[in-house]
Amino acid sequence: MLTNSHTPDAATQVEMFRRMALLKANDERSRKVISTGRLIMPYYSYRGQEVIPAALSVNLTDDDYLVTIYRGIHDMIAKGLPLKQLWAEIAGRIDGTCKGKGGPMHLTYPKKGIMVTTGVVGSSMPIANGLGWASQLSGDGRVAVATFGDGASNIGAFHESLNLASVWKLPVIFLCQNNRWGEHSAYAKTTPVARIADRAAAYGMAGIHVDGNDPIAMYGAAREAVERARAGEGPTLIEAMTFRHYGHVFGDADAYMDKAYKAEWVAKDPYPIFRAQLIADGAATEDQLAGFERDAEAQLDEAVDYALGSAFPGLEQLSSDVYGEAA
Amino acid sequence: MLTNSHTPDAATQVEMFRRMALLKANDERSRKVISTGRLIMPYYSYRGQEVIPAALSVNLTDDDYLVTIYRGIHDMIAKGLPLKQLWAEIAGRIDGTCKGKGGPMHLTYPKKGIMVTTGVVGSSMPIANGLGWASQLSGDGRVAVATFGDGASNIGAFHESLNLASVWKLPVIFLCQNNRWGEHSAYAKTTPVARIADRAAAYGMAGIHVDGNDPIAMYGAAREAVERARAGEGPTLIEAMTFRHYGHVFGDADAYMDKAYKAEWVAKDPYPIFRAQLIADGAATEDQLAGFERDAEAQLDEAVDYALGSAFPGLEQLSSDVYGEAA
Amino acid sequence: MSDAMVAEKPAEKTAKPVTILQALNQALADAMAEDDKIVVLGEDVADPEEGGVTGVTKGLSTRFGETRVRSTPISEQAIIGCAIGASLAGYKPVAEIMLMNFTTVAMDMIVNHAAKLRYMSGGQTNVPIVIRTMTGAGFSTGGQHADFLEAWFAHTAGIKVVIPSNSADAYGLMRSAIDDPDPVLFVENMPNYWTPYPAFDAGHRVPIGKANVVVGGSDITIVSYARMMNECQMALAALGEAGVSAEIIDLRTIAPWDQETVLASVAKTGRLLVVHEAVVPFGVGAEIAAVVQEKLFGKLKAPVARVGAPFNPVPFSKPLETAHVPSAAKIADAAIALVQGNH
Amino acid sequence: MSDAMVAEKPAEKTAKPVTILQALNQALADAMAEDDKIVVLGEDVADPEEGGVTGVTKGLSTRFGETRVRSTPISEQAIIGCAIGASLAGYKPVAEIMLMNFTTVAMDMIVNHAAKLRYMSGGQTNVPIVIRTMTGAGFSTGGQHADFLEAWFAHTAGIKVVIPSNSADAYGLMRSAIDDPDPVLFVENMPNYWTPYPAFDAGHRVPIGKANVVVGGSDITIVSYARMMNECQMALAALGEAGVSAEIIDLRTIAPWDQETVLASVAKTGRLLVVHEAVVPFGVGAEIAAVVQEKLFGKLKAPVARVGAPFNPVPFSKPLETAHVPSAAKIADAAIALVQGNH
Ligand SMILES: Cc1ncc(C[n+]2csc(CCOP(=O)(O)OP(=O)(O)O)c2C)c(N)n1
Ligand SMILES: Cc1ncc(C[n+]2csc(CCOP(=O)(O)OP(=O)(O)O)c2C)c(N)n1
Ligand SMILES: [Mg+2]
Ligand SMILES: [Mg+2]
Repeated sequence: MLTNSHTPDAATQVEMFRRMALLKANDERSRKVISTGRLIMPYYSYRGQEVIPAALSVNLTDDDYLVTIYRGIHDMIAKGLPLKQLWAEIAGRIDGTCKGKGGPMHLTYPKKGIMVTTGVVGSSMPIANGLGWASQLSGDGRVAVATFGDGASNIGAFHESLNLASVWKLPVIFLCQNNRWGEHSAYAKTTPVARIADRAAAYGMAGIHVDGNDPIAMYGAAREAVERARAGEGPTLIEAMTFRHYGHVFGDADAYMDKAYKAEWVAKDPYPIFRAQLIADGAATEDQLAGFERDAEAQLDEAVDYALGSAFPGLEQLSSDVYGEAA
Repeated sequence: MLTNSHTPDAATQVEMFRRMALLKANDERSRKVISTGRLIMPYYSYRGQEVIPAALSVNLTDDDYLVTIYRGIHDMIAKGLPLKQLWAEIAGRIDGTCKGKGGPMHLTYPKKGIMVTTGVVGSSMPIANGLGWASQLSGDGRVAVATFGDGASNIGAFHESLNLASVWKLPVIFLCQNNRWGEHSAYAKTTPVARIADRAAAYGMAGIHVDGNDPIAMYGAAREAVERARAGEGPTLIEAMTFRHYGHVFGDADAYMDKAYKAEWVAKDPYPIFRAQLIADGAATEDQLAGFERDAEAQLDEAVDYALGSAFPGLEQLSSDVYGEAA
Repeated sequence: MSDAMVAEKPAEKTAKPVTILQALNQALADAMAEDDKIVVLGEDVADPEEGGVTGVTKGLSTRFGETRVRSTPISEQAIIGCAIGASLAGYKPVAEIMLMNFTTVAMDMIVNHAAKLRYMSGGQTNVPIVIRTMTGAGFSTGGQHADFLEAWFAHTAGIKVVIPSNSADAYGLMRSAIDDPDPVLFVENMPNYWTPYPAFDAGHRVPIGKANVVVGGSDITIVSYARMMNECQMALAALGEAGVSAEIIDLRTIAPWDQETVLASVAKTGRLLVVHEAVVPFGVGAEIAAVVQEKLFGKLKAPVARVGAPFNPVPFSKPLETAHVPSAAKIADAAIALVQGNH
Repeated sequence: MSDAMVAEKPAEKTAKPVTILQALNQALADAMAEDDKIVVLGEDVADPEEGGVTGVTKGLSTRFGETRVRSTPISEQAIIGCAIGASLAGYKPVAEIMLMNFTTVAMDMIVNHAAKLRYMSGGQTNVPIVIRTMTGAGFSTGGQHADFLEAWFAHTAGIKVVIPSNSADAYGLMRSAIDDPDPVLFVENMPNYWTPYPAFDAGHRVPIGKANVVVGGSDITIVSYARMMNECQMALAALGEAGVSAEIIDLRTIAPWDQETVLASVAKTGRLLVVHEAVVPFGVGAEIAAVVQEKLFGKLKAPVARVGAPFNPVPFSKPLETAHVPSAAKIADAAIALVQGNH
């Protein structure tokens, strides 16, 4: 288990908060739009997990690669996914990133390095290795990040991927967002080891267990992993501890969780804590942070309007993009 | 990493040797019969690995379960697979264990607990879990053993199986016969961790690293794992270090191995060492051990004759045994 | 399959309708109550995990205990392997692979092992497991959650494949699948779990391998299964208006499919349309067409036609998703064209 | 597929024969020499591991380096995932899954990801990978090492499937598969790797999707592929004796298959026999039969017939293994029966 000595400066912390504000507002808007029936889609809320991608993304460039999962819209917005195309996509419109064909579980935006979003548990990891291999082959220094959940650490693809990444010293970060539940299953019922980060040892890999709700600690973990990857020193497994506030998928009320347990975690919501901390530290003013929040709402107003005003794909789209044309 | 305090008594050691003599003679006869063209089949020699199943099997009963692999004939003979039906099977005859339909990679003999032989790397493990689950459900105390190679520890099924076995505390022994090569690939080129036994920690499981060519140490490791399983205390991963003397499959001359390295390992053949040790210790006489060897040859003469004298399955066998009859 | 054991009982029409979800839940409960060798495993199947993401296994662990109804880690290879092993030791596991697309991570266990162990052991062992899995477009789940892959398994010797279209068949096929001595892939349709269908007698069986002539007719035979049966029946209005009398057959079992019933019907009508939600090329319709054109050569009034999904992944966007799945209108058009000779 | 790029060159008949193994090795070497984005990965593919268990990739790592030709752990999901990821970043990986039965552990990567990413991304990304895999009965390898599963992949939108039967096609299809912008499953036949076939020009391409009329004839069309092409050609003697003139077509590409060539031939002969090593039910022959009976309805002189393996796993015992695989005699018998009207 490695510790880190990287601390973000004040400006970086404020930028992390700005991204968190956008993520939080986007989640709230999504749930609102769905619950009022304006959009129909399976929605996997990431509310409560905003620190992780905010702290990761300020350590990445647009060229770095991200492979994420159904619960990954926070990862992608932090990485630069434009809100208008995001919303058009989840509304199934032709102006969406994927012309409406992919939807929330398959958002893709290579311009910002967002290469694949998968709906299959564990499947982000093998693909991230390939992106890392490409970086290694070309020597372009890009880092590939695979995000996944705690439940995914029990599936075969996790094992094969970490093993290969380590033996090939690939510039890959395996970022486990441990929200302590995989669908309705509590961590301990499925996972016989106290910390997922400890599994890194089985691959001779660096493993970091970090409080994913602590922006400073999470920044340090991400920074260390990114530096290791860029230096050609191989992959890192980060286990970032966190909690999801709103059930596995929209409509799930977490009935399988102990109420007090859940309440305790929701009370530890990292967003207001980080907000207050930034003001207390003098890193930012209330006005500045409120400005981010207003700006986020304004961007979302625009994105939702754009999405709902965009046309649905025509039926000629149904069977196109299945195969390409030979060069 | 756990150590053990079990030492086999002299009679048990002699019985282990008796089984080794049978295994060694069977391998030699197999290679001879194949190289003289009397049988055609893919043959995965286990010569050099005889200590492992000999030491394991004296700790098991006929009711305990074994799930093994293409390189598993030693495991099965030690567990009680009758030679006549074995040879008839690998000769593709109707009197074989599987009526000739399975062949050397799918030998099966439930009467002695030999439930499945698989040709797919890693696939012994998920099935052994199910046998262990059955023992747990019925409380009958049976132990399930999955054998596999070092290369198999890098495939997804290994991970899923060890995780499930640990979280369910199944009476399963994961017995890795680490012969340092997976087909033509050296261990270090595919596996970034010094010891496979160390991977047990990733599952909160007991892991034993043992010299699989040392009969006393191997007995102790097997004994400890069997006792843990019978006591309902869960699974064990045993990594038994060994070496295969004759290439991956019959016809492979190990050209990818350093010659000196190979010669060094062949010189450490555990068979003559254990033989000499038993006599030196006074546990057995030369006559007694030579008797085992003569007896093995006699059994093999009989088995080969039986097999070659048995009929091939008729064509009515081609599409039978695909589905059963409903009760 | 002996007739005595699995004689089909007609669904009881008078009782309160039941959903497919309820029928499956009841089938599992009834079977478990009768035979303590029946065990259930899969992700979130036990009650502390809400008895399955859609509730098919709800109440079972509370009633039969968490040793017999066990939630697993997210490890599909381990789930099927565990079912296989337990079945070799005399248990009858019902394993859930949540969605049919996730069978892709367990194909080795299903195809190389469950389906083949009986044969490769020369009949010494068998693998009486049921693999439940759900699928179906309509819930905007996109490209990795709604595929129909039944043709893959039907192409695999040693496994059977059943797909019910209503509650009575869901119950009766589940009971038969559990009784069966071989692995059975049991495909459930997510989008009509909650549709009420006529009730049925507890304990009844629907024999595996037996299709059901749901509607009699004389001009054309329409063979379908699963949720597409609803669309076929909705097509009857348009067919009637066009003066086309259609015989509608619910296949129910895909492997082994009921050639006798299908051939008898097509021998009578002279025309066949096969309808399924899977993509057309290399789908179940191809096999049915191949057999029918051979066995009834020279006796068909029109070529065997197929309606299925176009050859693309399932799209997310609602209008595309809707267009992807065969509809009553498309089915009616195809059937009318066949009868009117516009093929 | 533009004609200019992949115009087919006839095989050069004068030069020394080459084996399929040599042809594949040369295709990989030639492609890698031309384009440094082409990389190779798989178990034991590099030269320290003997350049593949059968030697298809021998010499490549020595020539192009072990960064471009990389032996992997035994981890098929990781292999295909790695190929997919590298292809998304501009590389053109050729990945080996040693045997076709082992694709079962990588189906999620192949089917849910490689085949679908182009569509699900709305065309923003594509996955130009080649997945090489070998199979085929004849080496007494039993039930888990010799299956033909091409129908599964042909049923999957987004991937192409090619299976060469000789050295020129092996070379030309491999070059086209590497050129192709989408995933291509490239199936190799273990039992005829070492058979010498006529030589060919370096650099030639065989277009994907184009069948080859190997023998002209007038009474019946026989469509086959892979090693079964040898059996079909060996059947010619018996067919000639019976006075049957057969046109033999090598499909070469299974998905998308060349309907135009097959339909033109059957329109001429009026009869069709499809031959493959895979089990008959739900196999490739079913799709071909379904399309042909539809497009040529009323024009066939006999039903479309199929010869393939019986519906059981591949047996070990030699006489059973031999009986399992279609033979020249079985093919000739089936073709003669069709022509003589004994169907
Ligand atoms: C292979 C596979 N099995 C099952 C599922 C169904 N499923 C979707 S999300 C999920 C839980 C995943 O939990 P975790 O990895 O902790 O991620 P989280 O949803 O908590 O972010 C499951 C079981 C799936 N998508 N893929
Ligand atoms: C899933 C799968 N991939 C590849 C193979 C081909 N293969 C057969 S044996 C083998 C090597 C296995 O090595 P190891 O696990 O160390 O066992 P050993 O043969 O050394 O006993 C390989 C790659 C296979 N049988 N199954
Ligand atoms: Mg989770
Ligand atoms: Mg080995």
